[in-house]
Amino acid sequence: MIVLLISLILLCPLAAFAIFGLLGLAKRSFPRQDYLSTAAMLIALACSLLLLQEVVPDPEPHTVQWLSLGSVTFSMGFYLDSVTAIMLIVVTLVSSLVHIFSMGYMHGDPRYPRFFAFLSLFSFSMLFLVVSDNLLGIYIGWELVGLCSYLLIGFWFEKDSAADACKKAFLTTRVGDVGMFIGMMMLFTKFDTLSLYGEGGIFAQAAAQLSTGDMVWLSIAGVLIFCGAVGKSAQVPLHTWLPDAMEGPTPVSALIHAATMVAAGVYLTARMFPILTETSSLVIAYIGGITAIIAATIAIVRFDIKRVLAYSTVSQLGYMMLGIGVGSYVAGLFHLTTHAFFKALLFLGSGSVIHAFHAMHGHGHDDEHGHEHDDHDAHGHDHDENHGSEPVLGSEIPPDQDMRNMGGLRHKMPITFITMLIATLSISGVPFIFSGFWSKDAILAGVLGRAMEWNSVHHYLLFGMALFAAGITAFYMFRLIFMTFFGEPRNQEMHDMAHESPKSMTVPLLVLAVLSFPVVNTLWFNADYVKPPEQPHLHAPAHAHVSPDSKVGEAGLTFSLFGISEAVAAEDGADDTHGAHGDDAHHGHGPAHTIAMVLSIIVAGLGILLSWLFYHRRTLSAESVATTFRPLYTLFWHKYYFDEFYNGVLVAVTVWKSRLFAQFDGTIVDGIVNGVGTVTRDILAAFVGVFDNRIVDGLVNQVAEVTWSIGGRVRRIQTGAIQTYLFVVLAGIVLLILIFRVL
Amino acid sequence: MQPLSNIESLLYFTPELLLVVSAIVVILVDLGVKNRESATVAYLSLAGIGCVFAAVLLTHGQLGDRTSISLFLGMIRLDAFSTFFKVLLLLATTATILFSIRSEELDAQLKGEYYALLLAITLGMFLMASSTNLLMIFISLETVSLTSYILAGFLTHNPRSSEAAFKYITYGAVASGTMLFGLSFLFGMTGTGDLGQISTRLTELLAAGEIYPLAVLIAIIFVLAGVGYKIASVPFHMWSPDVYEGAPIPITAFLSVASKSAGFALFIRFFYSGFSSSEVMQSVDWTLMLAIVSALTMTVGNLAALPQQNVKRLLAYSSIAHGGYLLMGGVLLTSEGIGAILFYLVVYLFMNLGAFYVVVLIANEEGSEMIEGYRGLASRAPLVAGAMAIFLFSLTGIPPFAGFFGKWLLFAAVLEQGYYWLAFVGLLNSVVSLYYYARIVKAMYLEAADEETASTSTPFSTGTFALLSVFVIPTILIGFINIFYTFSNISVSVLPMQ
Amino acid sequence: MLLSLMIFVPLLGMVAVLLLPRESEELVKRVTLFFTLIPLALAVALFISYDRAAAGTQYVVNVPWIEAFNIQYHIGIDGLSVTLLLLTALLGPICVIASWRNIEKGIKAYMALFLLLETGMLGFFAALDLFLFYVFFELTLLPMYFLIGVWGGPRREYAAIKFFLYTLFGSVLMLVAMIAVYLNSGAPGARTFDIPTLITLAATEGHALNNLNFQIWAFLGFFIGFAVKVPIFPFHTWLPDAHVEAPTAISVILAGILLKMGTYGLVRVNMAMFPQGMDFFCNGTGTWGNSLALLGFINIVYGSFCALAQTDFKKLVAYSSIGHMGFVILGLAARNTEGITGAILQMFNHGVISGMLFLLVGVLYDRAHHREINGFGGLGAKMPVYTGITTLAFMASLGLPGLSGFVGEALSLLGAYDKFKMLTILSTIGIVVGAAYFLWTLQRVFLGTLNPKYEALPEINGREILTLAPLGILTIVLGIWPNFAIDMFRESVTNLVNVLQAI
Amino acid sequence: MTLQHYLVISAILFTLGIFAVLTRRNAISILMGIELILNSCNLNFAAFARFMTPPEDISGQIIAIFGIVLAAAEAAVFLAIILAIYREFGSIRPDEVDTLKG
Repeated sequence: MIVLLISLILLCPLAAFAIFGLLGLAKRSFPRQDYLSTAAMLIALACSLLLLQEVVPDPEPHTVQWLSLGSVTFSMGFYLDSVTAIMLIVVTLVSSLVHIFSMGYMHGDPRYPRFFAFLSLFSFSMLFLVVSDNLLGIYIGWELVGLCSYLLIGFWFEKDSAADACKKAFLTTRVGDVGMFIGMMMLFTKFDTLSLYGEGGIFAQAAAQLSTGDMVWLSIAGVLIFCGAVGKSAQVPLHTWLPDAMEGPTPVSALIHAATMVAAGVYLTARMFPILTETSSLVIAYIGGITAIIAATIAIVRFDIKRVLAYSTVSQLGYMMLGIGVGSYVAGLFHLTTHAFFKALLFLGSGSVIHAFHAMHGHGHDDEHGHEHDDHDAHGHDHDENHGSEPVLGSEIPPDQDMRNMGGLRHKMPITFITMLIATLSISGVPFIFSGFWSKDAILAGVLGRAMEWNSVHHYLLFGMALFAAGITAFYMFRLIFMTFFGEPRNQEMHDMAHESPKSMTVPLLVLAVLSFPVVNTLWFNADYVKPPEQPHLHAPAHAHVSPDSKVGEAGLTFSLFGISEAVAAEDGADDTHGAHGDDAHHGHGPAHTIAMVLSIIVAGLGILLSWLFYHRRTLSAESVATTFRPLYTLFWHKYYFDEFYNGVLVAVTVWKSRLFAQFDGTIVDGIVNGVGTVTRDILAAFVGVFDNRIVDGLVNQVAEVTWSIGGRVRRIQTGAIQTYLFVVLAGIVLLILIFRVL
Repeated sequence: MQPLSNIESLLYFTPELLLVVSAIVVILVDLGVKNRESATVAYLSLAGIGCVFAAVLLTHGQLGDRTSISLFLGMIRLDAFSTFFKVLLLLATTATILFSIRSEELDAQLKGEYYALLLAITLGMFLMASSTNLLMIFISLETVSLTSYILAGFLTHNPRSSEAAFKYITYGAVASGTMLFGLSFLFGMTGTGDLGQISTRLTELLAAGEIYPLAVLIAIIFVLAGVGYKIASVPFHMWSPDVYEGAPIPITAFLSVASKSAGFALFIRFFYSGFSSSEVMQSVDWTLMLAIVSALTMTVGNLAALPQQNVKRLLAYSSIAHGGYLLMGGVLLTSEGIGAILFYLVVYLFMNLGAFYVVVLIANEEGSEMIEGYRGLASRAPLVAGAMAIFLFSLTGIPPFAGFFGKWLLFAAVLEQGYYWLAFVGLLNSVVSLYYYARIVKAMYLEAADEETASTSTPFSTGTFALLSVFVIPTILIGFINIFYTFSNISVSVLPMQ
Repeated sequence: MLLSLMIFVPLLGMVAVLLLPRESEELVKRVTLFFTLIPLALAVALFISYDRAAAGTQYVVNVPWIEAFNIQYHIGIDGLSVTLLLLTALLGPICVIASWRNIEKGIKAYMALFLLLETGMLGFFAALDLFLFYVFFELTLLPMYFLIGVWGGPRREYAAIKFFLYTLFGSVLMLVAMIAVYLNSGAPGARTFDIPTLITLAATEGHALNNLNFQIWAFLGFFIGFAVKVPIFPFHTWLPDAHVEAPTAISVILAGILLKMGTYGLVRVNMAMFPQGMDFFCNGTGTWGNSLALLGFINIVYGSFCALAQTDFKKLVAYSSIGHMGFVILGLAARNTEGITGAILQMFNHGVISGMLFLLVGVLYDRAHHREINGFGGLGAKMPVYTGITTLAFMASLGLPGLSGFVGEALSLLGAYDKFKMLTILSTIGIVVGAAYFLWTLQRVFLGTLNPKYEALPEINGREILTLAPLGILTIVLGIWPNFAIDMFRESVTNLVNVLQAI
Repeated sequence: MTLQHYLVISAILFTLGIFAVLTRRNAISILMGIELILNSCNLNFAAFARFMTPPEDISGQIIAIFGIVLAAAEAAVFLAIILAIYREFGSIRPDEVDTLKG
């Protein structure tokens, strides 16, 4: 049953794509590719829901032999635990909604069928990644989603910015992937398998080697695998591709670059949870924390609605990483899920706004990518406000995405407004009734809990970072809402034309809005449903003031206050029945959670308040603040100069190096052969008695020319005078006699 | 076995006698032929050659189970070795006669003498291949030389031909004089003219310390001068490019194949029957000497060939280089080495004669021997161009052509004796040689012909293609046929070696 | 018999083509196609009927040929050769079809030479006698010389002679090594060229072939011969020239098959016959212990960076070949199951993928008459199908999982990492650079605004799709189900690994 | 007169012959040099036959006689060729006959 369902889930989208591909060879296309793809997704969604019941604790993977080399075998297979099941639902659900949304949004695009085919391929790859039980399968899905991302970002490839962005996305993630591959090689060399689960799987073997002491290599392997996640989940320092990826159609941004693919990194890290050591965990946590802050601060100063959301995504992904890094496995994944819904909602909402603005541009529904031709005078006056142009990629904000052209839209587009507001409240961590609050709070509590438990400076620092990022998140998200939906319309002409989007677009918004409430996320609150795996290689540091047997992997995140559930995190066997709250054994968690929750509510409130003051009431002037903190502002505005660094240094060096190599190839390598030839020639020339200083300078034909020139010298002895010949005979005879007399 | 007396020998001397008769008949008939354009004498010579060929085989059959018979009181010897060369030489002569019929550069007035001289030179070469006595060696060598001087200068009113003859005779006279001087010392030291006895006596005398090794060395080097001149090895090669270029093309072909083969026959007899005892080797390591000479010969030949524009001259240098390859086999005191030489000579006969035949054809058509004349040949005459390409690649030594198998035998023999450096030099030379052979191929295939030549070209006759195929087919197939290996091995096995 | 038939049918075809009148070009093409389809059918038959569970050679024909030297006409196939035979037989008709329209002069001679070339290649992969092996190896040289030299681009003469000289240089060294092996194989009269016998002898304790010193030198001789073919740095400079100048179909053969002849030779001769020599160069210790892996690494990184700098589409693909063959070398240097399997798979896959790439370059060249990458732009809108296929080929070539290129590359690296950690990690630079140059090319040619010069560029036509489709499908099938190919040579590899580990 | 005397004389003759061949600027002189060389050989053979072999063995003398005959034939051919050269080049200076070279 499981196998059948999973196969269905995978095959339906694949079939949708395959039909497109095969017909494409015949230069045709299926008349309703959109229906085909959407139907495939809906079937997959239904199957995913059915699968929920099939989940059992500690499942065995279902594998088939994929590649057998005699001594070594690589299998492919499915592994279905609760996390997989939830991920399946998230992916299929968001994907289905995005499909439906796209039917409205992409309507009339000349490459409309291709768009759906690519979406199908993406869905297949993502689902494949999710259900794989082994690193090789994950890697395959991993690269395939990368490909889809490449294809979809570059969907409107006529735009140079899109063409640049898709290449950048692929290459940047590829850098991370190579790290992941090296990590895989390390694991394979050690364990002779790439399967994660089951007997003989990496986890089982790694657990068995617990006692072998030095696990430095395991830390390195863990960090290397995490590199893949850094690339794909756009963590610092490989985050720069994600904002540029917004060049793709907005539904793509929602599905791939917000909800699912970028979360794959988090998923992978979570999957590798059992082999994370304290070093690798700490690296992950720090990368996550730093990313959360950097991305959030950059988001504050963006004006492009999609870029704001993009940086917000990066920041939230950092959050999830941080959660996993501090051992809050469940919290991290929980945030992944909630984020998938509300971020997809935000993106689709922004898509709806863009779509609305779009219509008035007279391009009609059919031609979003037409904005490459858009009038540039709009930007002209923008630049004054911008304090200099935005560097490198995406330097021109399309007017229909520029928040400075928006304002007061809440009346024009009520559904979009309401749904986006719900999502914003959720992401900002407005307490209790929004799912985002719970998941973010769980992470914060997890960090603080670990800090208190281990008494670790690192973790206190991380908690500070997380809290700071939470505040900023609330600030810039409300900035977005205020600038877009409140106040006076800043561009009256555009405002007049704006309208609410068609049903195919609003329905998915509404569905997603519903999903942003905690009620629908109850699975996460069932302590038995999602259990963090053990981390045998993670040891509490010596100065930790908890009993050594305390399982840090379960850094307790209780929700005792409202009794929604026992715990997000599972307990170890003995404590399962009690739940965590109020349990003495977990005394550290209760307070940690309370403190975290209170603090997070405070910072979120502060953020919203400031935002209100700046962008709604306008009591405070963003411009004056910007002037006051000019250096900081510039830093944020230039996105910490990552792109400048990469373009100016890394790319330039690579290109330079390649030129050098090519030059080397043309001159030196051919030249070495030449050099040998030259030496030979000189010796021979001496022997022949004819010296010629002229050096044959042909670059490539060297050997031939040199040999040729020797030939020329040899033939010069052939003077044509018979007595010379006879002299050579005589000399030859004498020489031969001399040689053999001496010998 | 006792050498046969003069009268008894005549029975086994039929081929040579037939050659003499043919030559005389050709001259006589020529006197009576009215039409100077007709090829009657040529066909008559061919008929004569045919008879000689039959006689050679029959005479060889008379050997029965004897490995060899000494004739004329030990002057010459009849054995498989000599029969091998006789067959080879007859093939070369036949080809040369056929080329001559087709060549337009030969003067019609002198055809009678021309063919008679060809038959005479063949006789001389027969004797070279079978001599076992200093006197006979000298006489046969001079017969061949004198005749070839005349043949090289056969084109009256052609300064190049005269110059070739002049250089040839000057060079040849000095070389053979030098050789004769060396022979006189050999005779003096051993008191005999018979090669077998010379070997025995030298061994005894050296063992007894009665003669200076230096004297033996000088004698050997002087002999080498004469033999080396015949096979055009460095440093006795310098006549050959000039003579080859100046001589009529059929004669060049003949010299490059037959003369070289006969030279090698003499060389092998001389050195293997005369100087191969261990005592001689100890005092004079002539194999090392030959190895050096061989390496130099192929290198000089190949390098000098590189810049040549005249195909005939290019092939002359190539011929020198091939002499170098062949000498590699002579460096070794093994039957494999000699067998390899013999085999290579067969291969060389076909591919080199084939190449020269194409030169004849192009010279007829273009009136030029320059590489430019070969431009676009592939489109004008694809079959001729294809044949030429096959000959050239075979000369380079690229499988599956016979040249490769020949080289392979030589290199295998050399490597077996541990002369790695020599094999290496030889192989590098093969690579170099590709370059100049490929220049001709390039001209034929990769370059377009001038408009003028393309339009004026005349189609080649069926006879031409038939004759070409006579060379092409063996060039492709010899390597794959066992009998040739066997034949050359049997020929070697009869040589008295110490 | 089946095997012999397969090898010599193209030769028969050559004779047939030569007998046809020069004017009937269509007939010549059809006849050629027919004579290349027969080997394909036979190859498929062999592929199907090959006993995958058996380790030894199958379909053996062994008849004396040149008895004087104990040379035999000994052919047979094991898993490795049957895979490459299939590749060769597959590329044959594809190349004939690809040459259908764009060979303007001398089509008859072209087709005849092509058929000769095919015989040479097929024979090479089936030969089990060292001498025969060498003869077939060289047999490919001549047709190739003419095919590049006569039908090539503007600098064809230079490219052809360079190719010829380089290869001949390598093969004469190989000849020396071959003779040395022959001479050391036994007492006079008992010598042999038989590859299986030689392998056994080389593994026999105390035999002259078993001597380490001998093995090292013989290894080197053969290695240089094959290295020129592969090509391994620094013997590679013939390749970009030859590829750029050769007509499309010949580039396909050059990259698809001829390069494989080098690596096949390394496996068949160097590894199997000289395991000790191999050990000397890749045991990871001593001055020379890393040399083979180092060469692989240099090939990968060097080839990739050189490719990055190219602006000629075809040259880029040519350099990418150098990079990809580096993975093969690296995998072979690992001498373990993963590495060797990966290397063999990479050989096959590279044949398929580079074949596609060259065909694709040809399609573009036929239309635009230049190959300057920067001279295009935005073709994606004009030629969607062509763009799709190109993307597929590029993705396969840059090692995208799910397509065949990945499996070979990954296995090679996995195997190599076990032995050469640092070099393997450094080699992964090649993966990133590989992605970089392909994506950059994709962007410059297909993405962005359409170059107005190419408004009227026609889409890829049916005939061209016909040449590409089989390769594309293979790329996908092998990416998803690599066992399809691995099944063929698993036992052979196991055998080889046993030989390599026995020392 | 011992063998040595003959040998010395023949060696002198040989050397003179070589010298003439190498240095003379006239084809006829070169021919004379060649004759010297050949005659030195004949002298050698005769001397060796006289001193080194039994009196009844006259093979050395026979070789010498053949040598004389061949030298005569060679001279005849040489002169004929010199005539041809003179006809074509208008000179019999060997250094002027050098159109074939390189």
